[in-house]
Amino acid sequence: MLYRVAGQFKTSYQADYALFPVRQDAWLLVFILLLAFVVFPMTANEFMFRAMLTPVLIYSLAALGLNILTGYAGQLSLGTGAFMGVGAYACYKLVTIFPEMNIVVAIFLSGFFSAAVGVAFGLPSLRIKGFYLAIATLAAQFFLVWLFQKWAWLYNYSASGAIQVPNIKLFGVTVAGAHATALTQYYFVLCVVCVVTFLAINLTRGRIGRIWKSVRDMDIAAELVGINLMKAKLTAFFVSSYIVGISGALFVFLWRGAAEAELFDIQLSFKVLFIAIIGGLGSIMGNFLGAILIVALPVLISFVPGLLGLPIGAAMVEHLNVMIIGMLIIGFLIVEPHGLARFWAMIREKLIIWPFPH
Amino acid sequence: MEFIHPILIKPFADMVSAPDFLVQVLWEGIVSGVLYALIALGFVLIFKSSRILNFAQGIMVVFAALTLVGLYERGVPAWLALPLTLGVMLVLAIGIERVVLRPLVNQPDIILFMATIGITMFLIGLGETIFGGENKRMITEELGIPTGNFIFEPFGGFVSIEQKDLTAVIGAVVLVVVLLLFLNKSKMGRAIRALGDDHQAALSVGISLSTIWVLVWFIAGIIALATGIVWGARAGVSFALEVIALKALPVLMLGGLESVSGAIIGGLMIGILEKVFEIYWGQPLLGGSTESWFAYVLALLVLLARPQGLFGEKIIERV
Amino acid sequence: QDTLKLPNMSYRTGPFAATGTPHMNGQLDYMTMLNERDGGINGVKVQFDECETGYNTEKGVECYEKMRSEGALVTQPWSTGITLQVLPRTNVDKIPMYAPGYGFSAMQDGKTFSWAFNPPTSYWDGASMIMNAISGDNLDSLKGKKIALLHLDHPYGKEPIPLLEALAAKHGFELLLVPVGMSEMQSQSAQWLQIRREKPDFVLMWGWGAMNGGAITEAVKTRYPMNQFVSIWWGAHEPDLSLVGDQAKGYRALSWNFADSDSKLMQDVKKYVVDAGKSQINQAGGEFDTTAYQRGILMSVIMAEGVRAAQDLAGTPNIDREQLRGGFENIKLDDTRLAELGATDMMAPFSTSCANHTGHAKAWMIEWDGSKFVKVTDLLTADRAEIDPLVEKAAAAYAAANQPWPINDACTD
Amino acid sequence: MNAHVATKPLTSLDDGIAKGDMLLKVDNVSLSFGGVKAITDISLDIRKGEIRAIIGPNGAGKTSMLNVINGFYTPQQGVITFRGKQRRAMKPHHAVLQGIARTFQNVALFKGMTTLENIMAGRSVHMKRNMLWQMLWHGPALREEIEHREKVEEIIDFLEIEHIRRTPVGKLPYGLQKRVELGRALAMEPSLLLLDEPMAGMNLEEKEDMSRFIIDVNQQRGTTIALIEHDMGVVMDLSDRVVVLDYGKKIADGAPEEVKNDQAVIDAYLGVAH
Amino acid sequence: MTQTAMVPAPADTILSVNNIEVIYDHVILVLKGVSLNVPRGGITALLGANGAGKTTTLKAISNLLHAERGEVTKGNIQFEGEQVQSLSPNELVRRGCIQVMEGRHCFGHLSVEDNLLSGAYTRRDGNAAVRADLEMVYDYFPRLRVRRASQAGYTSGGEQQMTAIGRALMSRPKMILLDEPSMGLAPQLVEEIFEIVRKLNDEQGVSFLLAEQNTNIALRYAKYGYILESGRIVLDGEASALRENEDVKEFYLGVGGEGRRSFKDVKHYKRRKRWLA
Ligand SMILES: Nc1ncnc2c1ncn2[C@@H]1O[C@H](COP(=O)(O)OP(=O)(O)OP(=O)(O)O)[C@@H](O)[C@H]1O
Ligand SMILES: Nc1ncnc2c1ncn2[C@@H]1O[C@H](COP(=O)(O)OP(=O)(O)OP(=O)(O)O)[C@@H](O)[C@H]1O
Ligand SMILES: CC(C)C[C@H](N)C(=O)O
Ligand SMILES: [Mg+2]
Ligand SMILES: [Mg+2]
Repeated sequence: MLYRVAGQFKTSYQADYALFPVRQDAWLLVFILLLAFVVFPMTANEFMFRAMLTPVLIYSLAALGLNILTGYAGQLSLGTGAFMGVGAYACYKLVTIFPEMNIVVAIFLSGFFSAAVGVAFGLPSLRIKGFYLAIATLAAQFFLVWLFQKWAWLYNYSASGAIQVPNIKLFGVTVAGAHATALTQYYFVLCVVCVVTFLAINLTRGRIGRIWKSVRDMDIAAELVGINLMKAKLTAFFVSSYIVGISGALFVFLWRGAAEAELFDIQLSFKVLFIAIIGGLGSIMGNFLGAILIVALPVLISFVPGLLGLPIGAAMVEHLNVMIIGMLIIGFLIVEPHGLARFWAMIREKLIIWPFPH
Repeated sequence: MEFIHPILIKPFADMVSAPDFLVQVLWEGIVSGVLYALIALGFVLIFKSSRILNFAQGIMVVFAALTLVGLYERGVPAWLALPLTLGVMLVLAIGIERVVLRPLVNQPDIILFMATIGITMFLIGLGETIFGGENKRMITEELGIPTGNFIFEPFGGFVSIEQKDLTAVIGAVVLVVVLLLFLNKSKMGRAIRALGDDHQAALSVGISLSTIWVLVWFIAGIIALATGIVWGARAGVSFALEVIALKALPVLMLGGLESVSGAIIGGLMIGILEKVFEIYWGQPLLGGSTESWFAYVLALLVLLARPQGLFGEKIIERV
Repeated sequence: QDTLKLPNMSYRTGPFAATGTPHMNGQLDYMTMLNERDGGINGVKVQFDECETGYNTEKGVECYEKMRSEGALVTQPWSTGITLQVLPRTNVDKIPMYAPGYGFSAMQDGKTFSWAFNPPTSYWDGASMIMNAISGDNLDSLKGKKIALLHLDHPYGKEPIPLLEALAAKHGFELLLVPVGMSEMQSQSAQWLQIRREKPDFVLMWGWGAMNGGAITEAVKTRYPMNQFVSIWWGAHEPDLSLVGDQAKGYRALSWNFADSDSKLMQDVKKYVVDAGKSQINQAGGEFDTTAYQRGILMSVIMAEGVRAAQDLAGTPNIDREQLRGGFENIKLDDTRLAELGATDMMAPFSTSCANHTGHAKAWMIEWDGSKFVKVTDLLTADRAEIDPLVEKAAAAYAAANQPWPINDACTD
Repeated sequence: MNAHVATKPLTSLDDGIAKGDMLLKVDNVSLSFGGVKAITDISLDIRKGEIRAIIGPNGAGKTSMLNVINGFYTPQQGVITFRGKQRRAMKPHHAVLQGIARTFQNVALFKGMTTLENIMAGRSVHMKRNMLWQMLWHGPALREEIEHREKVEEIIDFLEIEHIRRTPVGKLPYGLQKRVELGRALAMEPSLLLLDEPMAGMNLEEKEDMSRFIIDVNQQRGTTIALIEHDMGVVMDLSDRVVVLDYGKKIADGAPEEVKNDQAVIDAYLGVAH
Repeated sequence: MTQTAMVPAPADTILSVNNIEVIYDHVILVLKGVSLNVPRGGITALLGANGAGKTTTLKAISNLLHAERGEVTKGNIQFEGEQVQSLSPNELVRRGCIQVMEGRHCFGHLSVEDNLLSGAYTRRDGNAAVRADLEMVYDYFPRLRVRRASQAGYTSGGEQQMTAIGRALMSRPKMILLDEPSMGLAPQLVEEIFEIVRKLNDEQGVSFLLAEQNTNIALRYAKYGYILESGRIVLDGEASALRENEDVKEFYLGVGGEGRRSFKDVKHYKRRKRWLA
């Protein structure tokens, strides 16, 4: 009876439009936020922050961006990695050209650069669909990474071709660079992710979200219902690339600390796509679940042989890891093609009617 | 007007002034084009019969080549290793059908695409576990593939054509002709095409999904082996091969996802153009390595004009 | 603390495994040998765990975090890219970084890079030695010539560029950069067409993994004269050359080590590790005799020397990171010590100090004679007068970009 | 659940055209696909407030005609005059803005969305608030959302689909999907509503329901309707005028009774049984 | 009125469905114990409102549920006296039971002729026989002969329906499960198609199980009918008897006491009587 919704009536549309119409959902959220803001920081060690918590958040954000494009607006993109790169390089240039600039401002500004690039590469979506569209995004992927490599201005002509995050302070606390502590960076990322997620939820449940979903489900019909396909698709590319760009900036500035062009290669795109799909296309929460699975699980798996005392070499662990992730992906797709979010929804539904079946 | 010269005039002047070099460039383009085309062929077959964009085609190439070489290294003679490898590919096809495709029948395209990436990861892990990660030599001579060079010396320069490349080109042509005949003239071929249009309807008329899928994946496996031998002969067999699978994607898009001849022509086009562009424009003007994106940008431009690719099936849009 | 945690990042998978694996086997086997023969270093066993990176920078950073949190005394990134990424962090985390023969050349400046070590020699040292060798110690003779740098398009491959550019400007030769992308390593036809067209007088190679074999086959095919093709030490890998055999005759590589399977050092390894079945090497494939494997052994030899020095200085066999750092600054591998170790003529002697974190060991030019490498020069010397000012500039720039960055001015020599 | 009771009846776009006057006129339109002539030189008109049936055998070009009217296909020849404005080509979403809405022969709903969302999507054209407000979900955006929600709830009440408000439409039985689709079209508040076989695949009772909705829309809201339907009972009962197409040509046009007894129509379409 | 227990099927029964239950997605119970019989050489109609479960029943028989994440959880199905639930669709077609799916489902990119030929996939009796049957199908559907080379995706609804039926015929079936053949077809064509069904039944002895919304015409051509409501059979009987049944008249045929009602006069308050309410 934990999840009983009966008795929770809505008497106005206003109430129906609350973020969490069902009380239990709100409690659950409070619980998760408590976990994220209080419990983890008190218990986790630095390795946990750097290897799991912060990356999970950043990857969730990237997947959220992708999900808006692919899950909500139905436009498949294989170029997420490169768009993250645009955000990262933009942020790097902003920070180095204007050393005075507040890092928060720089990060949120850098999103606009990737958004612009995203829109440019989204233009073909007006004519090209499905897998064929993936090619446009792949073109972006490879072209941009090439550009990151060849355009020395982007990395300030550094000899190695890599960008290195300087130490940056925010209100007197170092948040980026080698001197930043993992905990500060975690809180920083957590706050950004919370804000963006909140905005994204609102966006996806309102008019614009509906328009995106219409385009996804049937673009011809959407057009005949009066939706301007061009605008709809391009806003999706814009918003999506914006979020992806921010996540890219966070990726480098609040986590990696440095980056070379290859970091943004297609593997990264795939990783983010995995997260979005395993989490559930067309779901905001799914991104977080997906990221936990794809980012945190491998880290955990790699500890297993050690814990069990199995005499397995590092390479073998890696091989097995790759293999297991492959199997997990297939397994999850088979069990629930619509992702973990749907899985949770089903559990929730069962909880709602529990303990009375059917 | 100064920028016109290096872009519009100099490259062509270079081509004319060193014709032997141009011929070599074109030949290199053709050879890599054939390889792209071969991989793309595997994609096309599977796409035609199941609307799956099989990302695993690239790793299948590696896997097939590794199995062949691995068997040989473990003492199996070449003539036996070849059929045994085919056997392994058949088992792989059956396995994939049972474990992955069957439970995922009727799921959206993107889910299946993801599943094939899952297969890719699994095969990478498996392959490395069994065969190790290092680069291996392809057993070219043992398979009876000639390895010498033909050297021509036209226009006072020289053009060097490797015999194994030539073999590859000829082999690819044969493979394609056989495939085309199979698809268009045989009952199975028709069933494959039918399946691509509508799974449910195909099931309802008694077309057996499992049989066809196993068949198709097996053929893709054969193509993968052929590709693996050819490519391995050039650059050795290692997991780095897998990245060429990515090159097959623009080839596919350019040629059209379901067109066999499109794969061939698209492959050759991309192979040749990207090489020519890289040598005459990319390296002098753009700092090189343009091959990494040229194919995609070219495909993109073509798609803008023809959204279904050069030879793809027209997208039927009706309401 | 009952073991010395000296873990390694490794890659036994992926396109770089071909050259990575033998090196890593070498490192591992020497440590195993110490444990087996001597019960560790000064009685403390070495725990030589590995973390797989696949030469991928991102994975490398993960490995760094993981091993650091597990109490590693040292980090060995095994990639110039990873080295650069974790360099600022090692300075904050105060963990010594050991990058034998690779990494950022400016790391030689111990004043600036207190925690980073790249003995026995750096890429700029290497580049300088190669240039000296091909010009017969007279760089002006290269005036008007064209020198191509075929390099992995990666921080590693770009590392020698600043020095080569400086030399080109000074001595009037043309430097042609020919980058090879990660995805082009195996099919370098575009690069070699470019080389064929540009006809450079020399091709220098900064390659790794599958790139080396790819380049050598293409060079043969392009009929590029092998005696004008020179590689940095990582390109001296016998299996790559065996593929083409005789056709690669004349191919040279600069190497700071030379394989000697009969040396006492190698015989001990054979006895205690290989024959005892404790090694992962491919014996049938002759891995034991390769330059790469034996270089791996030497890498561990140097590290063990650093550990010993640290133990001596600290007066205890159980050292911490700070103490190990001190040890790395006091490595003395002179001829006597090399002889003691049974490694005479396997590498050149060198020593490190507070200001000199590289040691600047000399290196040989070795040449492929169709079936094996032979030494074709005496030990070569790098041109310090060219390198040191560049290092100073690069180190200063680095410190400036990474403010606040401590400089140890107490370090004078 | 529904705290708001419909206060004022929904109206169609007020277009200033009097009932019975010409709303839409199609002149000499021809359309072909490659070799296939889907429409050959057809003219027809639709008057304000009427129910205009379009019938004809399969493949006659009925659907194509609707596609031409709402801009999805651009005819090779001919002009279309809607509310006094002439045009040949236009973007479908412009047609919606001008007041043409439609349903589809093969249900074209947004399968992954709920009934409510589908119908709300139909109101997209009438919603204005920009992205920033949307993101904050406050003030004007929320007010707008609620205002339109009320309209949509009226439609839901009207079509009696309250119980499936939150069901993803992909899971609904066919008949209900058709109803939702009608709802979505109504949400656009069109002055001309194009219905492409709204009753195909329905049983009698459902057809009766649908007929009632169509009549109510037509009479209460004054919406002009063009209706394609194969059930002659429905066509004869509901429509004011009927146009008959056959192989892309118009073969008859007039009151239901006339058309029904037209020999050409009987031969081409109705067959003997009627 | 309805049999729920397992009754042995009469000897001349080609298909018998015994008390089956179907669940989609592990949770949605759609068929709640459906039983029916189709006599050899008969035409049996399965009637019922939208969503009653007609299509589901047919798919359960032809084993196409799997692809939609549905499964038969109870009961059994016999074709020519043998249990067939565990057979693949392919095997069922081989044995002579084929389904024509709702909504046509032609292979859009194949030509009409290739569509027809694909129906012969399971046959092993040689090219000549297949060709002969192709001619037969063209004789039944002359329209298809004209459009044989067109891509099926571009043909009209009626042509697609004919193609779908023709394609089924190409497998030489003993029994066809026909799902809503009249949907979206012009009246004349509906007649035509039902006439062909009758002809096939007469001339070739093919048995039919016919799911239809159009009760009127279905009961004219069928010999026996079942009425399905919310996953249960609520009424069955000879077609002629059903036609006279008051409820059927009222709710399915639209003829009240005083003849056909006009659609215009349907009253708002009229609500259906539920047999099972
Ligand atoms: N997009 C298209 N491309 C090619 N041909 C088309 C297209 N749309 C329609 N046609 C052709 O145009 C003709 C008219 O088709 P249309 O769909 O308008 O018929 P209809 O009268 O609506 O038939 P039905 O009653 O079966 O729906 C048909 O022959 C059809 O094949
Ligand atoms: N794949 C599916 N997943 C979940 N529910 C389904 C699925 N297919 C059908 N249903 C549900 O099963 C019920 C019966 O559907 P079915 O298609 O069998 O009805 P029908 O009698 O053929 O109706 P119609 O006349 O509309 O074709 C419906 O409520 C439908 O929503
Ligand atoms: C031994 C390796 C570390 C060499 C490598 N190519 C580098 O990055 O420097
Ligand atoms: Mg139509
Ligand atoms: Mg049905």
